[in-house]
Amino acid sequence: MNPLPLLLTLSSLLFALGLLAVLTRRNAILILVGIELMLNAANINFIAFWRYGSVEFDLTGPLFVMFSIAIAAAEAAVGLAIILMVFRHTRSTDLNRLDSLHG
Amino acid sequence: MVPLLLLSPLILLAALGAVWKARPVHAALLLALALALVAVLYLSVGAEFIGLVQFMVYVGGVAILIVFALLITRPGDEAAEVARRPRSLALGLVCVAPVLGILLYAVSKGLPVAAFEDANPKLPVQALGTELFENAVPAVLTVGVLLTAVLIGAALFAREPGPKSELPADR
Amino acid sequence: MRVPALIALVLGSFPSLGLAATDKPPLLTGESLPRLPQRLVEMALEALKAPDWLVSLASFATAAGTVVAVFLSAFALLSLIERKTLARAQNRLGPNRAGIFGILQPVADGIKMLTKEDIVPTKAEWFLHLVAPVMIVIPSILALGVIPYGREWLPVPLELGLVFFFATGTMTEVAVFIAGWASGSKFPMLGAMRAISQMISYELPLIISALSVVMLSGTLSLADIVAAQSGYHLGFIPAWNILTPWGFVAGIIFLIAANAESNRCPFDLPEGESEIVAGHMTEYSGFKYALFFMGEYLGLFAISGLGITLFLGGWQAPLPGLGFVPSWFWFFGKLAAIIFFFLWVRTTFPRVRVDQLMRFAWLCLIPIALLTLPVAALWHFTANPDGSNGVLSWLLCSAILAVPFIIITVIFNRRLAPSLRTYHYAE
Amino acid sequence: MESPAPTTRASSPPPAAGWSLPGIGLLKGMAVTAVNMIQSYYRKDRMTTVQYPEERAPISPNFRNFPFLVYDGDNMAGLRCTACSICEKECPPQCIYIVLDRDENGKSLKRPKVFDIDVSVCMNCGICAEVCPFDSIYMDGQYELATGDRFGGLLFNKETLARSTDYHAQLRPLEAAEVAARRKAEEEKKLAAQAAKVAKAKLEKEQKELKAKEEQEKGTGA
Repeated sequence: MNPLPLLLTLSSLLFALGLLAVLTRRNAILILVGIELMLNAANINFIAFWRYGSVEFDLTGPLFVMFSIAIAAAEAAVGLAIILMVFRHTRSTDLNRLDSLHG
Repeated sequence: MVPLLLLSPLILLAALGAVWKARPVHAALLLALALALVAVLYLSVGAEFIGLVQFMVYVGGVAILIVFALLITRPGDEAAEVARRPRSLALGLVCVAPVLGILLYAVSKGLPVAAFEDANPKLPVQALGTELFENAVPAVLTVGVLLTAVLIGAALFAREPGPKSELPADR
Repeated sequence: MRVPALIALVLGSFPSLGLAATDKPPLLTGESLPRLPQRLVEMALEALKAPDWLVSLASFATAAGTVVAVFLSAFALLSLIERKTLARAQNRLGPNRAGIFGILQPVADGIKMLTKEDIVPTKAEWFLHLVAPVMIVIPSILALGVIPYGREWLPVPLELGLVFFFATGTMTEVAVFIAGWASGSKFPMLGAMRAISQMISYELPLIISALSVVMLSGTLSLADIVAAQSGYHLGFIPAWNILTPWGFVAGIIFLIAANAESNRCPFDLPEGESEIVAGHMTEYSGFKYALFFMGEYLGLFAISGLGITLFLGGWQAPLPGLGFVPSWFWFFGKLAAIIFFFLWVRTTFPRVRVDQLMRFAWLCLIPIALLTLPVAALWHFTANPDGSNGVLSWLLCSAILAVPFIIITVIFNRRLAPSLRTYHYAE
Repeated sequence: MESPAPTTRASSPPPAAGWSLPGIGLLKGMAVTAVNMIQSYYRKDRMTTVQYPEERAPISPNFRNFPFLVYDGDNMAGLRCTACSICEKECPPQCIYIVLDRDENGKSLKRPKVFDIDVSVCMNCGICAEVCPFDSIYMDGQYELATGDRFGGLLFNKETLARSTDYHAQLRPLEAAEVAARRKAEEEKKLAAQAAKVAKAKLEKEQKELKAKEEQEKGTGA
């Protein structure tokens, strides 16, 4: 049996969980947690299609994952730096309180 | 196949915990666990280099960064988080369900028909390196520039502002 | 599905672990002595007509057990030697009561640790509090598994040995954080914060200095890196990486970063006794506390072993014509020398401040480590066709690497020269 | 990154002139520890450690620890203490407990029936030794007092506290000699005074007798 459907289902569920976290959490840092989960779901897809896909001797999947990991690290660093900056101004990481541009 | 069957529920449980736990540090640690299990998944499907890099970057880097940020900032009110969970969860599920439905429908319907059992059983690291530094050089250089910019930018962002440039807090 | 087959399947799906021992060395030579237990177990099981998966599993377990046993005894010995050496440097005698020369002191310490009460603070999260010490030990043992100790003695021949080593090292950070946070007390938390920031900062120079070796060896496998350092220049100078300009600088950076990475003096801020009781270990007692120490010392062995593999030629003999000595003897000789150097450093230097620690890593070690990468490339491209390097190449590489040293000297003498400090509250 | 202007005092030496390489100080420090390490194996004067239970460092004559009682002669009968209770009253942590010994008529025998010191309370101040007018209580040099019984074992009674004058002389020769000389002088003075008194009484008696005789003779004569 080909494990591809299993891996794809796993990544779909992981993506859904990440999305749920992004939508329901108020803490900005925990929203980053959700984003990391969604990125990983995408990475699993890349690896799954590379490993069990239909193209032999191809490295596109792992290459994309490498770049994705590098960019995810950059994204986490910048995101957390911004959150720290915001925290320094408002003493809170609750996104619902960041409404000073609300008009 | 067997490791995948064993790992998938574990990954999902850890991710569920990361989404569900009200205490932020627990959520972050469960995220680290989920990412580490994904790394093990990569190891088990033969992409060892990717798995080890995933472990180094996500568990050693991103998860620790998140945990650190959680410690520096003030945690929110856990009780309030739990109290408003039913409402937010219902709303979130309403939004997530269609997405998940579409994804699962696509998985069930759109699989490539002529899938190989083992297209690429093992990741050749040498070939990956050659690919990276011969065909994908522009991308590598771009990522390098990006990471350098991020390093400097994050350092500047997170720097403690001097006593004069302190802006008045708006609350 | 039956359980044994399941185990075999799970283990077999990690192809790089190389479970099946392919080579069969002769039983009783000095070279293959450390593999004797493994071979004996294999032979016994084969004589009993055991299934293949059981043979390979048992062989693997015995190989791992040998390494763990060797390094646990080395840990016990080091805990005594460290106390004796420190005592001698401070003109004391050191432990000398338990057994002759205090040789039974580790046993006594072990019994004491084992029989102590295991206290879990009320505010601690008991599960994470329990997990942390175990998580500290595991990566150190995993890392010890991929180091080539001798020509015949490499417990797990991993193709990506170096990446594996650093990947396991990151687990320590998570464990330290869990230990600090789960204790539910402020000193462990502060200690964990210090430890993590220090480990992340010093991991960068550690990895970058190892990268130059990877660049010139063209492999991530530790066994191949050792093989690349075989041979002798001019017939007697070993072709180790430390004896090249870039390798010398990278080796020193690696040494400093390894010292900081294993939280040893003068970089022992995370557990500085006089500042924060015992850092992340404050709320631990009994055997859990002993596990922290074990993890720390096993990590020290692992990282020293990696340094030897990368820069000091691994198990290669220091002079030609010494081939009759088993190769693992040279490895452990070098390990003892490095560990003694760490002890010497520990007994000499006072602890640095946190800001000094960070500034040293980010403004001094990382730029110089980055400089070794292009210099290593230059070394590679100015080499003669036979692989050796001419005088010009030596001079050029040394000159480039001397630049940061000159800059540091100027800064040291001009700006950072300690202007006489006056302590306003001292009078 | 200019460091703030150093506020050097006039007396402090000027900064060392000339250039030095970074790291030289580190190497110097390591040389110092190496010399220490090596010399500790063959230089006796470096190793001042004393192997405690087998050998002991000599204690200073001024070392003082918990108090003890002195007796003259060979046994407890010569205890100098008169149970005057001055030390009991002066003791800051009040660790001394004294009961005066009396005979069946209730008359003071000028010796203690009970003399207890709780050394777990005693703070080694030495005030009792300072105030004692009878040279009876002194500070001890004994420091191995560990006991398994933390209540009874640390409550010293008259018998455990008593030491001979020889012990005192051995422990603190100077002080003991001075005390002995003073006591001897006092004793002699007392003896002399007694002798004088006796002589005086004898003289008076003789005179009285003489007088009586004279009167008798007078009476008979009359």
